[in-house]
Amino acid sequence: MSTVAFAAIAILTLAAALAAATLQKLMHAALSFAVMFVGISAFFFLLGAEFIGLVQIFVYIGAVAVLIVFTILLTRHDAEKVRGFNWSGVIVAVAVFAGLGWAISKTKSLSIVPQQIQPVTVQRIGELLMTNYVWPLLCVGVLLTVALIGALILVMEEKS
Amino acid sequence: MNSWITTNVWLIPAAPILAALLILALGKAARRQGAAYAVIGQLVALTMSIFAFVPTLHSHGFRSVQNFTWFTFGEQTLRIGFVLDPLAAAMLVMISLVGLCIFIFSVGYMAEDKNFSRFFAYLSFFSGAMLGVVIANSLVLLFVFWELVGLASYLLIGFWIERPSAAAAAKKAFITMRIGDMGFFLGILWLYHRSGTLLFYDGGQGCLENVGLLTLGASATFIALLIFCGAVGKSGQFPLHVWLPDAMEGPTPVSALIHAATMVAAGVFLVARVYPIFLVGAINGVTPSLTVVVWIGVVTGLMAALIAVAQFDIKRILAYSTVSQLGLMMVSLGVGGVAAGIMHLLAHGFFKALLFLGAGSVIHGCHHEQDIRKMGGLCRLMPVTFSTYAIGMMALSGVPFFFSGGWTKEEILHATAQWPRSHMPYYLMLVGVFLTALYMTRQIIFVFFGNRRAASEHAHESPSVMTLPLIVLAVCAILFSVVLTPAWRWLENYLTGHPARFDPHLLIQPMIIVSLALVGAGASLGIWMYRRAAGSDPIQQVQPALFRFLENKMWIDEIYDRTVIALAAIAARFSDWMDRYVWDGLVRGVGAIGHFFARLTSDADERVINAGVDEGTVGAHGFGRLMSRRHSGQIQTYLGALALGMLALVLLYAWLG
Amino acid sequence: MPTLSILLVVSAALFCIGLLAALSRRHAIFILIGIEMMLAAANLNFIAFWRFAPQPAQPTGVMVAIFAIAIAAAEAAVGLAMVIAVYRHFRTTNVDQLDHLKG
Amino acid sequence: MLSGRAPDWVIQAASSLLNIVALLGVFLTLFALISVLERKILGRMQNRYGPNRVGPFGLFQPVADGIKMLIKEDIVPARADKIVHFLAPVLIAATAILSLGVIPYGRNMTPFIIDGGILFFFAVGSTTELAVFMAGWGSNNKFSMLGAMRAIAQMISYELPLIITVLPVVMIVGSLNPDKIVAGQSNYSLGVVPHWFVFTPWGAVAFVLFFVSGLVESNRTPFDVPEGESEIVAGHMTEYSGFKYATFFMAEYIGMFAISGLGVTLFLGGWHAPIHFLEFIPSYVWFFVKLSILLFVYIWLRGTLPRTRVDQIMNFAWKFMLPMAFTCVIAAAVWHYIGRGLRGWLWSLAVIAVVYFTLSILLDSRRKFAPRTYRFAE
Repeated sequence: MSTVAFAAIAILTLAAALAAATLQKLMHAALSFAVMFVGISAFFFLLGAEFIGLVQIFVYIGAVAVLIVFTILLTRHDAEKVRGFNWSGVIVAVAVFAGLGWAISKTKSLSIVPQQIQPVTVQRIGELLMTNYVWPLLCVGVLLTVALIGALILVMEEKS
Repeated sequence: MNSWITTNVWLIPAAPILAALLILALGKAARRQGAAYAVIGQLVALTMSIFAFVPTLHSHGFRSVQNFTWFTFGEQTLRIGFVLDPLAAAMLVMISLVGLCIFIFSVGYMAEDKNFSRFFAYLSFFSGAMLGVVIANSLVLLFVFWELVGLASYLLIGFWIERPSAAAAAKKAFITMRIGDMGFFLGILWLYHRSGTLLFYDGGQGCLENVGLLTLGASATFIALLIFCGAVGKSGQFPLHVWLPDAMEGPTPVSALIHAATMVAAGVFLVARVYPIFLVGAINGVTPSLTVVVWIGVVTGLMAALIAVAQFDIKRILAYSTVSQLGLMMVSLGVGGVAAGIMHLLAHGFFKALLFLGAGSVIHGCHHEQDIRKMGGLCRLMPVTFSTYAIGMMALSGVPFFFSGGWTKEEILHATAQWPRSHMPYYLMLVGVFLTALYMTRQIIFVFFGNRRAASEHAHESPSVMTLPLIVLAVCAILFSVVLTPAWRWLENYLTGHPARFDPHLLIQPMIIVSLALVGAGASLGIWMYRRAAGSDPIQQVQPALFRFLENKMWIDEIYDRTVIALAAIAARFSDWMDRYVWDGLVRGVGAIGHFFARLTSDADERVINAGVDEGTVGAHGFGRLMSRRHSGQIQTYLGALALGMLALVLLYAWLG
Repeated sequence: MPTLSILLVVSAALFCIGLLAALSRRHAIFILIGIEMMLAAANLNFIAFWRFAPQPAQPTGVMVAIFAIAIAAAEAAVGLAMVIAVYRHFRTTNVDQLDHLKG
Repeated sequence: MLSGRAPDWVIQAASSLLNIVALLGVFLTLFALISVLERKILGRMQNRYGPNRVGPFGLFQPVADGIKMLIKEDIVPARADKIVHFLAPVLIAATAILSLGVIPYGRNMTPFIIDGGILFFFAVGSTTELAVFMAGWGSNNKFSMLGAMRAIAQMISYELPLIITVLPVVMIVGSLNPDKIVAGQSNYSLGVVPHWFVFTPWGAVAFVLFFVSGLVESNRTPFDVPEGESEIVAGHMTEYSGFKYATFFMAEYIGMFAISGLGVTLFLGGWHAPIHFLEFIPSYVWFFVKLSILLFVYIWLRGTLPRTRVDQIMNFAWKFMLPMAFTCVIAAAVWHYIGRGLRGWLWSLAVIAVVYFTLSILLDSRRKFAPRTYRFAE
């Protein structure tokens, strides 16, 4: 069951990713991008990290995808005009993939199957966030605030 | 309430600092509010200081310590803390009370200044930093506040930044103090290296407690001297005293705050605070480091008193008298009279603030004229200022029985006389006492008696917002003597932690006759010499060379100009020369070599391989184009290069592992 | 359940597709999409390594993934704001034309 | 039976299917019922009869409507993005139904038991925005696009207070699991006063804020600006007809059910009875009673309030709802740390009151919501 599920999710994710990277229409690419994140969340569910999966959907589909779509809309005059494809990028990407794949296949210690695991509960994550990771949490809070303000300032109308 | 303040003693400096931030936030327009916040902040600090003072009365040798960890790096933790003991409590009350008087005085004195609120922000900031110095229980925390005090004094001395002399004075003060602070900092580092802690008191583990002191050993002398460097800089001791008289460029309340009550006292306070380090390895109460302290104090005290005799600027006379008095305190600390030194410090805080504010009142009344030769006959015009000023003058001169300065000076002389190593400091100090009486009499005669001169024609008494602090301080200067008398050594016992007893027989001691005679002699000589002086100085007429020597502050500034500063200038010029000729020459030489080769190549190019030139340029051009295309300014190109670099890294790791 | 190496290959593929999007497309938004994909691939690796670690394991991988998501969100917000700002200024989102850094 | 022999995944699949079928059956029926009831109730409020021609009391009206919708022509604009245009209603309905899955309808009646159920609800719910956008963009129509933009703007703005008002409940219970949240409200004082969160000051305020945000999220009156027919035809649904339109319509209602169900779960004690001895009545009855009351309020509001203006909605969200939502979090913390007793009750009430009055003074509603002045139209 889970091998089948894994294969299905992997195919869905990679296909969506490829679509997001190559589709001509920007809007379609953005929507494929959202689908890809559903696939990644499914991976997370499969791997026992429910919370991360939900957060992933929440953040990426609820926020980032909408943001991207908005940006496309705000730069729409350009969205249909800017086309074209840089084939040298394909070569680089394929080369990187080949290198990574070779490195992974060469490493013997990676061909292991997972053991049984207690799924990590939300409560445990909350406890960790409030104890061991409280400083990173605060830093991320500051970062998000700064990003919010920074983004607002960036998109403010330029005074001419 | 009591225990509440002893555990939260940090609130005392926090109040003025908060006020300072608030005033700065309010901005320039909020003049009235700014002053109100500053005064309220100081009032809160005073109230809390008094609350903090109360529990230290209940038990003798009271000490409350609050330590906490500031940060941890590796195995080491840096801990800082606050301490409340009689020394700190007495200083807190004195600083906040005198500070409050000065704040209120400033409301009147600075009323017309355009940067009124900024002034109060600085004042509050200064006051908070100074209160912080007093309650710090760690050398590093003390150093932080110490530097904040330095910064605040820089800002305040240079408050009238548009005057070049004020800016120069501020810079001078800052740099001179930095020289001392460099030594102080080295001392801190050395102390930390030896004892591993910078806390003063830490339940027996602090650097001033037995365990800490034992680890110091022979290096204690050097550590003590290095720390003393900081005190020398801040307290204006010889040879770093030069900034203090120049700092009179600041507004008069600033002079009062910095040079009377608080900042210059910080040096004395510092020595008293780390006194156990000075005492390590003491034989009969004498150590090499303390001997240095004594002689520095003696030299400073005498030299400043001599210079003060020949000054004409009303504030400069007071400044030199401050330097002289600080020398006296240092002597007291050096010979073992810690309590006497601190008592004199507290008493001096009151009467010197009184004198400075009185001088401020005079300057205000004389329309910002500071030359005493142009004043005169003010005693009728400014009765309140005159009477309070006279009280301050008598306290400073050391008139016994009624004035606080008299008793404390007596204590110091007493302690100095008993110093086992030499009697010389005692005799020199007596000369200093005599000179003090002389120059104060001179000043008061010039300013308040005789005929009215240019500046005093239209003088007027200051408003009550300025005279009220004067009266308060004058009352303090007199009443303070009650707790200082030898018959009832309440303050001394409070500071040293013994119960006080009342013994009227000790009221009159033989040594008091000596100082009474000296003060009387000084004052009489002053009256005799200056009574007919009308705008000129009799010494100047009799001994012009000596007078010029003193008037020009013994040419110490000039000596510094010729030596230290000249040396720095030479070093700078040398560096400039090195840069200009040696390094530049090297570069030019390399350039010339390159040039030579270039010429060679060009010749070869032109003459030898003229045929291959076309081919070569085409190739070079092509390569340049290729490289230039790599640097296309396009993000994707860079990203691709990044990815390839990462790929190379991955392959390298996979290949190695 | 598949082995770790297969999972890693999938995430490597995802990463490379992200790289492809970032390198090959002319529109600035694609670069952002590509970067987000690469971050997601990295997240997948974190979770995978956590899942395949000897048990019981500290959920460090999960925590890192949480922070990575938060930071990626911030990055997306600022990045898209920059795209809009750049569009307003240069009237284009074609990265080929944005070469003011050209040496 | 065979269950002992059947492989695990068969059982899983079967139970999931059963859940889904039950959910769909119940809520589609409820949708049909509510759609006709709404019209009848609105009719009452407007002093007229509602639908009363089809079947007894007009109860078969939805059947007739359904048939009409099904057989209507499905128009797709020529310039539309066909795929996106088609996917939008599918996605919106799917997410709406999915979010129903984590709500506990009764004792042991939670379809999908997920540790982070509340998070799941919002994660899935946030997808709605994308679907709305797809509808607006895919139609290639100015009104659709404007409607979608309005909808997304207000949904994003109100998602923040919606989620933040849930936080205090999650904080107090210490779990994102809806079952545990219901269990956290299962006690009674004296057997008559249930420990529902709505009976605490922070809970009451959070519930009101939650309800208002829910109104916005489901685009109901008075916040139905995105489909305000007097301004932009029908918003993002302009170019939809036939069954696709019906799907949108259904998704909207199901979203309303879901948000009301979550409100019942979070604040109104879930499936618990209001009085202890009434617990013998089946738990799902209580749930649906509470749900029906909330739905009635929705309809009631629709019949009562006029539509708000776009800028008013946005101002209200950012300047009032958001600060108040944060206040709820703080008030809940105060309530918890003072000991969850009467003292905590009063203190948290004080916190809320202070913030409320401060906000009202700062916002000075008289000035902000004064009659509109026209600069050009006079």
